[in-house]
Amino acid sequence: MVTLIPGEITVGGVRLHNHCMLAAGVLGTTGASLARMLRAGAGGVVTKSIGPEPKEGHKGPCVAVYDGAMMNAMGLPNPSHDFIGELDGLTESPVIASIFGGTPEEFGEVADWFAGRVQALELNLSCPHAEGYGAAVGADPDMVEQCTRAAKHSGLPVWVKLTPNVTDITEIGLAAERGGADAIVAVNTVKAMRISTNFRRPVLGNGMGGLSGPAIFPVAVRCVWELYEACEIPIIGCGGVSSADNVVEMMMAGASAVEIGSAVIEDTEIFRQITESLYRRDGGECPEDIVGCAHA
Amino acid sequence: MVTLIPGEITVGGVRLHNHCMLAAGVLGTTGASLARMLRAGAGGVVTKSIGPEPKEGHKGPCVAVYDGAMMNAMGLPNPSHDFIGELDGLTESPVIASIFGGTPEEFGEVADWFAGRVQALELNLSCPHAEGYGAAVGADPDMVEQCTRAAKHSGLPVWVKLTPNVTDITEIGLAAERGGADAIVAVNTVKAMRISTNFRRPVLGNGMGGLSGPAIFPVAVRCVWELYEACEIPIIGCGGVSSADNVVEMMMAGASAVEIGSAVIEDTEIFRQITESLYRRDGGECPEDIVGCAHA
Amino acid sequence: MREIPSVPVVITEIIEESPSIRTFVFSRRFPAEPGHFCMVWVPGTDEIPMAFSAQNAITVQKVGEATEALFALSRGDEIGIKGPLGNGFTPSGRTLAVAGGVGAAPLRLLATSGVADDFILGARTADELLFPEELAKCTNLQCATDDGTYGHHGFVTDLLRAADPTSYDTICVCGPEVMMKAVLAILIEAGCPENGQFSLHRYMKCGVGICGSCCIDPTGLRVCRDGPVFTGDIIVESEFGSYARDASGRRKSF
Amino acid sequence: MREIPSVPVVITEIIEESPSIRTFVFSRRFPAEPGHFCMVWVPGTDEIPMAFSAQNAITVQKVGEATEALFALSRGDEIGIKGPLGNGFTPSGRTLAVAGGVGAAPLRLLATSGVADDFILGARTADELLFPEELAKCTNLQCATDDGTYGHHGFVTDLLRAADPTSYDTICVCGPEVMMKAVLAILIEAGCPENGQFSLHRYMKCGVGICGSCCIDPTGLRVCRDGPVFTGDIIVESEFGSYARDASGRRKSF
Ligand SMILES: Cc1cc2nc3c(=O)[nH]c(=O)nc-3n(C[C@H](O)[C@H](O)[C@H](O)COP(=O)(O)OP(=O)(O)OC[C@H]3O[C@@H](n4cnc5c(N)ncnc54)[C@H](O)[C@@H]3O)c2cc1C
Ligand SMILES: Cc1cc2nc3c(=O)[nH]c(=O)nc-3n(C[C@H](O)[C@H](O)[C@H](O)COP(=O)(O)OP(=O)(O)OC[C@H]3O[C@@H](n4cnc5c(N)ncnc54)[C@H](O)[C@@H]3O)c2cc1C
Ligand SMILES: Cc1cc2nc3c(=O)[nH]c(=O)nc-3n(C[C@H](O)[C@H](O)[C@H](O)COP(=O)(O)O)c2cc1C
Ligand SMILES: Cc1cc2nc3c(=O)[nH]c(=O)nc-3n(C[C@H](O)[C@H](O)[C@H](O)COP(=O)(O)O)c2cc1C
Ligand code: FES
Ligand code: FES
Repeated sequence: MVTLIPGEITVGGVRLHNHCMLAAGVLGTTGASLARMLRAGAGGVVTKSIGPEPKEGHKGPCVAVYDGAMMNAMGLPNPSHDFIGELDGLTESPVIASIFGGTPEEFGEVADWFAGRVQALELNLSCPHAEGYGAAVGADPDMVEQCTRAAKHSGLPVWVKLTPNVTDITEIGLAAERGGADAIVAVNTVKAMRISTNFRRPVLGNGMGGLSGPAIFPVAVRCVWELYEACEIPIIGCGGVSSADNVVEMMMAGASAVEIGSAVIEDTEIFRQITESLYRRDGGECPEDIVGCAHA
Repeated sequence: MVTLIPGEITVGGVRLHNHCMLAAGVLGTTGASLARMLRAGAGGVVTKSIGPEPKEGHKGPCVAVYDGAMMNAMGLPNPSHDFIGELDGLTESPVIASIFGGTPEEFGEVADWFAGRVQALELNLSCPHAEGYGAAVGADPDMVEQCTRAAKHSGLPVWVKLTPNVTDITEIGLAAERGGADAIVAVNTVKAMRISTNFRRPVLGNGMGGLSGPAIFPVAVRCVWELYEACEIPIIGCGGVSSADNVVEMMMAGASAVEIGSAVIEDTEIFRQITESLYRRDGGECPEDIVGCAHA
Repeated sequence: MREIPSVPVVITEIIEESPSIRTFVFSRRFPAEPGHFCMVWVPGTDEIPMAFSAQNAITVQKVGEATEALFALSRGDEIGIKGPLGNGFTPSGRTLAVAGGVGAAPLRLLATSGVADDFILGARTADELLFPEELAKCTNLQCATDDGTYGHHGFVTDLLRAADPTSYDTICVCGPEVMMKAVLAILIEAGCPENGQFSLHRYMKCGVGICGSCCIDPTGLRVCRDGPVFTGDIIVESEFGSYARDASGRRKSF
Repeated sequence: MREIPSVPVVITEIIEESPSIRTFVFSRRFPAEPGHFCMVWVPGTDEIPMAFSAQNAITVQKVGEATEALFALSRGDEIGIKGPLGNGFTPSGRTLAVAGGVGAAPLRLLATSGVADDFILGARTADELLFPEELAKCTNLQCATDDGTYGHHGFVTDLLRAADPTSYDTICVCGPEVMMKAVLAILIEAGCPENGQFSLHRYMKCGVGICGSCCIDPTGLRVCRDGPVFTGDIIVESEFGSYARDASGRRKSF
């Protein structure tokens, strides 16, 4: 297996302990939980997505777990401004605040709350199951550009998280780049549905949901590949990563780092497990040489 | 488990032996192979996609098989007009010819070859890895409408097979409907890529490929659901179906029948196996009552 | 990633335990150990966490929308059961159970599996004492009611103090958080908080340890997966007894 | 659906068998039985089917782009091996192998595993006889060359006729299709086509039985999955010996 030389890295304006971050919305609702994942070996952590108003989220079932995949429709539950307090004691840590809004103004407003409290913002322009938010905004290149620009006013580095549920993801990536994004995160969940044949209704309370986990890894790799061909800014790979070899594969497709979400269901120690096999002081390769090397 | 009353059905102008058809491109290159799958219990069979010129397809690897998914980039290999001869002896059978082209004119031309030889045409407007064909055309509603109309001139029923790799699949479904389609087939493969970390290059000869099999089932169910809400014409579900319960789930989402591709890798007897547990003369429900029932 | 199915079960019996508490017995047994819970899918309404009160039953207090929807169901209706989930109790040696209100649900399974030597059961009033006959059969049962309508007039904590907590190797506790907090205080006083195993309730969205809505401060432990059962020493310096988070993640004091 | 990996292997040895045929020995053994094949990934070029000539080797004739790319590789280079694939030979009783040209590759494994009693090996010329010394060690070997430079001057079919095909329970055959067709004709004449096991070559894209490019008429059997080995009775009334399909699916006569 390809291994990497260990060490801190900087991606999209953020100094990370290693290449593997906790993805948004997974064990990211409280500061204590984020701190736990950092202790458990995450190179950085992304918070639950925070919006302009508190939201309770969708009715359950919110999550369905399958062999090799999970599907969720949380409905962006979040405490809104109250969340700021969760970050006390984490201001020096590699914490990235995921934020969302329905308009550039809302993105700008929420972004400003986080100035001085986190290392960067990640714009959730990609949740596939929240009306008027997420992918509803993120499929429109102009909106993406404007929301990015609005968030940049906070002075924080801005990462833009993309949805794979578009005809051409590079169009959206380029819009983020034009808006001044410091990095692209690819991807959020794939729009999906399962139906209980017994109950004759969708399995999730919301009906539609987002697919994540190993099943979407080939889709995420493809998106990272396409973005790497089209964009200049760094790409952070997300979607189905569950092993050190998956991390390397994402990096070869063009990712400078990765985020890991669903695989945390296996074990909260997943970051330790992955990084232990990913890095070798002797024999490890220089990470920069690996990023995008499959395009050669 | 929900079971159905057995019997012939008519979907999109074609009389089928049962609800489970062989999907395009899977064991559909020769007449003998199609006949074999009909003998093995398929309710109908769709041919390999046939285009205006013979094509050799992409260099290998063309197919990669994973746990719960496969990925292919065949590159639409096909004998073009020579294929007509394969259908001798099958004119009375439920055979649907899959065709493709780069323009409405090409669709019209190829469609005409099949008049009187098959029960319907399925327009491949959705292959994600053939430049200038398939999804390259199928993501554009106007082109879809025009290609559908051109194929209708053949006098055959026309099914339009959609790609899930678009922002809004209902827009494409409605375009097919406007063009006079008799049914929609949803969906073709999901655009994907895997990279060999050992060889530092994409696993498929073509780089990009299409994901199929159980991994995409939740995406296909979602597409069928969305189309059922938007369109009037029958929908044929395709993508990841591998059990009788999957067939029922697709139908509850809104499918009038299904196509099965990748699951054939398990066993060419898969149609027999699925239909044996899908149908019950006693206790089976009326299929029409099942179609779309989860929308209630 | 392995499937965690929501298994459809038929409600075979509904037992009215008290005016606001019912036991729903279903058509299938799950390999639940005492303290395990399930996510109960009430189709069309919500999915909510409930302790297994038997391997084929949950015991539900009507408090809001989903529990009301459950109460509207009849014999023959179906619900979905995802579980067993969580860590469960890990009793060893001489074991005491302390239950308040509907907190008796998970402890019933402890008692019926023969693990609880003694059982202290509390409720506001006699009517609301859960499973008294059944528990008396398999444990040495003492009851307390706030209004004195049955057993000791007062709190379970009075009975616990009298029973000498140090004489038990394991003390399994479930009930309202203020009551559990008072039990923990007694165990700390007695010098054995680690012998106390407390089954916590927190707002749960996924129930399977991925969403983070049930995490407690300051450890970040997930009640649904690392819990719901925690020993007293783990939660003594925590949010336990002082606040919890609601569906949006905002803190609410008890 | 279970993964069918393309396993990276290092080429550890390259043996020049003849001017146009080389054996590539690799770093890893696969559980291949005689007649099994693999899809060989030559990164950057193509993936092509090759019989296992040993559990850790393939023997390749240079005929076009991918085989040329293979010939350009050196010791230490890597290729991907997907397999073992296909059904393989199922010999029983007294067994004869009949090989023509590079068709000796799959039959070598039959011989080295001690299953072939007798072996008839043919080639155009002495230089192109594959594995003669090795085969002579583990079988009773007879050779034929078209130009008479070694062994019988003529075809393997001459030797087969002389050997009395009816005296064998199994006759495993691999070589150019015209040669195999001639062998089948002899077996039909002798009344035992079902004793002949023919390893077919057809254009293969997937190698795993899903794409349909290797199907034969009129049965629709897949050479990659239902084959590549078929008994004579199965293929007697087939396209075998008369035509095959190219990459596009068009028929090409032999
Ligand atoms: C591990 C665990 C085991 C439980 N076991 C039982 C039991 O055996 N019997 C029993 O009656 N109750 C039990 N509960 C509590 C039960 O989950 C709630 O009473 C139920 O969810 C209320 O739902 P509702 O829609 O009727 O009420 P709502 O109107 O939604 O809310 C009423 C109150 O119930 C709580 N609640 C609501 N939804 C949830 C949720 N998804 N997760 C956690 N709490 C929620 C909140 O505190 C809320 O204020 C348990 C809770 C947990 C976490
Ligand atoms: C089951 C099986 C086992 C085989 N075993 C051996 C072996 O042990 N040794 C050996 O030298 N050859 C073997 N072959 C033949 C070998 O696969 C072809 O020689 C090789 O694919 C040629 O590739 P190329 O790119 O060099 O030639 P090309 O220039 O592509 O074509 C040359 C000829 O090779 C054949 N061919 C090309 N591609 C394929 C393909 N994908 N599948 C099948 N045939 C193809 C065609 O007949 C073509 O006309 C086997 C074939 C099959 C089907
Ligand atoms: C339970 C759950 C909640 C999620 N919540 C969010 C969220 O709030 N914001 C967001 O941008 N992504 C959210 N996601 C998406 C993940 O961050 C990630 O993009 C996706 O799950 C794919 O990665 P994975 O396969 O590693 O999980 C959530 C995913 C899951 C499974
Ligand atoms: C090997 C292979 C070849 C395919 N070729 C075609 C094709 O020629 N035309 C087409 O419309 N779809 C083609 N498809 C897509 C399938 O028809 C089907 O839409 C897709 O695989 C999803 O269904 P499944 O998960 O049941 O395989 C092909 C799929 C596979 C796996
Ligand atoms: S409820 Fe989701 S992590 Fe506990
Ligand atoms: S090569 Fe694809 S089915 Fe045989």
